[in-house]
Amino acid sequence: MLSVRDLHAYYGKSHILQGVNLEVRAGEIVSLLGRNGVGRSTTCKAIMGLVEPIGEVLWKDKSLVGLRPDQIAHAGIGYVPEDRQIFPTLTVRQNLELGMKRAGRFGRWTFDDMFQLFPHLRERQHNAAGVLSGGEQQMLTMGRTLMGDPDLVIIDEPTEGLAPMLALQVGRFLDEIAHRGVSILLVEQKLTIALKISHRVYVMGHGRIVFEGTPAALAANEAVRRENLEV
Amino acid sequence: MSVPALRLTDVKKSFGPTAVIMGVSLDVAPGSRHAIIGPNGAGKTTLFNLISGRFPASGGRIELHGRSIDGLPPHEINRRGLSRSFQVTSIFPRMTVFENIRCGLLWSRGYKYSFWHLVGGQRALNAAAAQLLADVNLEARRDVPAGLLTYAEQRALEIGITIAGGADTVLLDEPTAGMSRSEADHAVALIRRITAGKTLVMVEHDMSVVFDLADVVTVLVYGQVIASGPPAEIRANRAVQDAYLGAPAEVA
Amino acid sequence: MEVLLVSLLNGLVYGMLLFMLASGLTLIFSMMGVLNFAHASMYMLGAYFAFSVSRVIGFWAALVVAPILCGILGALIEMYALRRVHRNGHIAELLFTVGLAFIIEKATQMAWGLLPVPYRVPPVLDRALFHVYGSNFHAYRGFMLLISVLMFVAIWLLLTRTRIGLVIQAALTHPEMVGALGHNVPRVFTIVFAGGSVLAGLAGVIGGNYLVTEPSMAATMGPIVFVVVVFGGLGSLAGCFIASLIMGLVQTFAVVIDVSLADLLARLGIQVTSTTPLAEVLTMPLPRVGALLPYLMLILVLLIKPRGLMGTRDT
Amino acid sequence: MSEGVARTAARPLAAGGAAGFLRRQWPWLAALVFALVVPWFSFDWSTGRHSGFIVSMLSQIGISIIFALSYNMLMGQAGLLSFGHAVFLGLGGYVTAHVVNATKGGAFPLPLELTPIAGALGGLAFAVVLGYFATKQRATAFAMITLGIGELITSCALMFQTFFGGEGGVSTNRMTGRSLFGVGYAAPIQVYYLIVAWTALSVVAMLLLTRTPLGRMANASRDNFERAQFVGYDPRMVRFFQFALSGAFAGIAGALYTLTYEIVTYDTVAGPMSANALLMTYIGGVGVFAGPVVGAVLIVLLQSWVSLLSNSWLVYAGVLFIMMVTFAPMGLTGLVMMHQPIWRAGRLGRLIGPYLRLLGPALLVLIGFVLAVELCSFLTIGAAQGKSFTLSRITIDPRGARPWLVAGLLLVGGGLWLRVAMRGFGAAWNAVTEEVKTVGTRA
Repeated sequence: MLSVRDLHAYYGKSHILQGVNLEVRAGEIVSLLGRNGVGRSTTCKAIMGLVEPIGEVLWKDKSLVGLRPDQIAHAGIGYVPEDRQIFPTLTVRQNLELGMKRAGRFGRWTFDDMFQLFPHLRERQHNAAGVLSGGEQQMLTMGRTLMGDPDLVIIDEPTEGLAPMLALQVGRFLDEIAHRGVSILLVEQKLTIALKISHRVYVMGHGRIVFEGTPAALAANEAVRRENLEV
Repeated sequence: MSVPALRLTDVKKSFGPTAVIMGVSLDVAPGSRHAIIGPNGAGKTTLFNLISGRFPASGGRIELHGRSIDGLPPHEINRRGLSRSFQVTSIFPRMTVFENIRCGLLWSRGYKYSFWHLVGGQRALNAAAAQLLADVNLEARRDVPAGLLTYAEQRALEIGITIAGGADTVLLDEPTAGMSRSEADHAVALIRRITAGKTLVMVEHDMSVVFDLADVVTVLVYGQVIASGPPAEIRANRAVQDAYLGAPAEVA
Repeated sequence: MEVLLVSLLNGLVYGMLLFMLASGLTLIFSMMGVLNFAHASMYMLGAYFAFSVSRVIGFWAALVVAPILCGILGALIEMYALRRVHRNGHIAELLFTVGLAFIIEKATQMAWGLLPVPYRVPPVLDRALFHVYGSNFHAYRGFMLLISVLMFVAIWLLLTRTRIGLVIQAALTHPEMVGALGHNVPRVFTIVFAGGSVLAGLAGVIGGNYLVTEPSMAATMGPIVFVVVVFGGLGSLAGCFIASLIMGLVQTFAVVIDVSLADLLARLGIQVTSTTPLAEVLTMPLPRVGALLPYLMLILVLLIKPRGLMGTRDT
Repeated sequence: MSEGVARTAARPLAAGGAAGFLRRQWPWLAALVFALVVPWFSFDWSTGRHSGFIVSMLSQIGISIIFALSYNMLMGQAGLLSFGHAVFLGLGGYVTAHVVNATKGGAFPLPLELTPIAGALGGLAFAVVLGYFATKQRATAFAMITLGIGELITSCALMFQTFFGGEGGVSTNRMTGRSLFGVGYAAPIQVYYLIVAWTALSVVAMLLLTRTPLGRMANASRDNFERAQFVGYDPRMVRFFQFALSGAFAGIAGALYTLTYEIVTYDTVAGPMSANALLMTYIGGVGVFAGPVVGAVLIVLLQSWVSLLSNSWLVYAGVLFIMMVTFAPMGLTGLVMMHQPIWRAGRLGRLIGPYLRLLGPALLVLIGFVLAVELCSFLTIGAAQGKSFTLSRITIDPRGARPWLVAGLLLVGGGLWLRVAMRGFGAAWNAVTEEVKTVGTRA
């Protein structure tokens, strides 16, 4: 479904992405791992058109390079940013509403699905989103993106700053999305969640992919893990 | 133990409803090299922002050499001998590399807001700046606008500016982030050399850098200190592994 | 007593007129982070369009057509010019609007001449609405109050109840995220800029004949609107509403109360003679100082609350 | 004053002996010599007098240079956008007027040559008082406070008699009879040379100021005020001192304004004068020290020449602003500096061809535009004032269709041709810059 070939990206003068190649097939969960500052978030932003992509980004065999972010979203890609970016002045329900591409037209997910997945949000649906706690904000931003009924969701570090118990809940949530036939490109730092639910894993070095394979292959590959990950 | 260079007692910070730092107490001995590690979003950078005065703490006390610096603006704290670098490189992009370093020196050399000295003619000042430029080996890029440097060069310049003021307590926020292995090794050697005799507090992700440089490691997770001690002890500590990797270390 | 009541009403009318101008400016500012120097020019154009259109198809038609013309002009400016300047930074955008204000001022002189234009209050409203304590309250002022209140309610409903309103509110703080959710943010920018121009145009239509329609009306109104926006707090619509009312009341009451600092000091037993220093400042009666007050208040407020009454951002 | 080439002024004043000094600072010296000599070109040998128009324009250029440079101490050096800088020019002027009147009355013997010092002190005092409020803020809030201050002082100037003289302003007579060199200052040329002296003095002072710790930290706070805070400087104090000094230099310009026109009215503190400073500095280029000098010369020449021929200067200023903001936000000197790497690589010759090809269509569009604007203006304002549109003895009737057709043709035809030429120029520019990158700079 999504194939990225020789993707480069720049912030001013610094050359952040130096030829990234990766793929996400239909219904697959793929994780993108690696240390801070190697360009994982930039990869997500380049695919979404928030940063100018140089190279080839094909989605269902159509090129996304040069499209505006809203056109890419309409093509069926959802994006959950690392810093969550919830709309503080709007209520929880209104945040979810803005996730929907057309007013009143539900795709795979309805409001009830969201509230069933995240009971907390049901009670708080009429509160202003600005007063939610960190964990609740993370749930809201994921729910909001899903309301747009994407076929692929790019999620940037959903467990960042969450207490361990909440992080596990995010893991369960990712499973639920996969069951509904939505493929996931997960950018994550915590190995356990990523390794548990992913079909395939990429590890990023400096602006480049340094490893591709199954979670088991990564677990076995001591060198790659020591060089690029924390353990 | 003599008066700690830096003492935090039950420091708290929350942005609106979300509490980010939940009561951190920490002592940093003078001249020691202290590393703060922890997963993303644990509040490491926020802690630096509280110490350096960028944000006011919501609770608790921060003391530099025994004197409270709570609520002081960053420039006051800097003048008392504490300087910091930033996770996202923060330099003067349109000024040359040499001028960036020289700006770091101006206050400590007593120039303050003078408009009657010509910086061009200050021999001692320019010599010190040239020396610092050599320390961070950026002589080749002396007259290049800092905005045009490569990522690693900018990080080195950032370290240069941070230590230029001669502060005895130096806070480095992920100095080797985004650097390749060789660049990181180079940066570690540089840090060890130029913070000799000073108190160093460092936020770092790269474990090899931490175990290479630090003599005390504090692990911050979800806004709380869960362990603090010599590197070897921390590496072996079960709780740290769990907290860091989010679940029992043995992989599925 | 009746002076108080009439002044209060006049103050409200002038305050609401200021709000119509300032609200458009605040919306455009919070969306684009740029203070639009050509906003007061849109107000002037609104008045001139109303003058020309009302002579052909009457005031009531002009009430609708003139603001729409301003809106179209605003949309064209944003789409074909301002958007290109966006990448050169905030100062470039600000100076673009300064250049635009120059051009519109001169173009107005070219199109409608140098002298004020006879844009009158429509006859049906040109009489006393009601009689209070010996002086009457002009019908047109009632009409102005009605229009501005209706406009205020319309904006509030649009922003809080409609989908496009939610998208605008969200885009004010997180334009990138709104784009990633599938909303065409550049189009929202155009809508907000055009919407702001419509508001300014409408203010021109109902303010033009109440005040004077002349080429320099933009230059006189512009600074006061900026002061109101900063005084109320950059980017805050509520702050802007309160600030407009305060400014309106202060301006009208200043004209009515004929007292000077010297009189106050006299009450405290300090006699101000022609030799005391700053005698002229102290003896200056309030009505003549009216023009100074908005700027004095701005400086005083920013001393106490640097971000204005309800401001949340300072750039 | 010729346009000092910006390049050398940007390089720090490194020690290098007289030869080095000369080699590097030749543009400033050339400008000074030109300023001294130029009035004599228009000298009428028969009557032994200079042409009044030329001398007054040159005086205005001198004053504008000091004013624009003092404005750039805020905008270009410290990143502060002020909409009320004229306040300090005007107040300096008012103070000088009162001081000169006092010396005439024998109160204290101040030679006329030193009155600009009074203007500077006046500007400084007001800048300290008003700066205290303004520099509490930065960026948009700062801009709005300065706008507020500008309007406040303008209203005061219209209202109060004792200091501002109300509508009529304060008039003075520069012939106080007191002079260091026994100069009577009756003839404008004598005042002009006083202006040249003070302009040179101010330019040197402001240039050196950029190389002081305060000047360096003003640049630092402009680039990154947070990092400036973490190297021990309070950005607010830096803004405050820079604001005060810039007010002093604006005061000097005000003093020279008073000596030249011998009257100071409220329009020296009003909005249009502040907008002028912004226009000159931005068109000239804020990034280079000499930018405002280039801007001041260009705008004063343009303004005096255009206002002779037409009354739509505002439209031309507006369009000039919009063109610069869209296509050359770094200003004229910025454009010149962009050619520096190409010049160093010896490739500049390659660009001359494309530039010439641009000239043709650009001229056409310009003529078409000016024709259109003048036709509009004469259609309404001109008719009201009874002036007819004469262009070197041919009177053009704005009502006739033919002139409009010509204007339309020029605009559309020129515009299309310009678009094609621009594309060609763009390609050439990219090719040259690519080449320069690969070959590396020569120097």
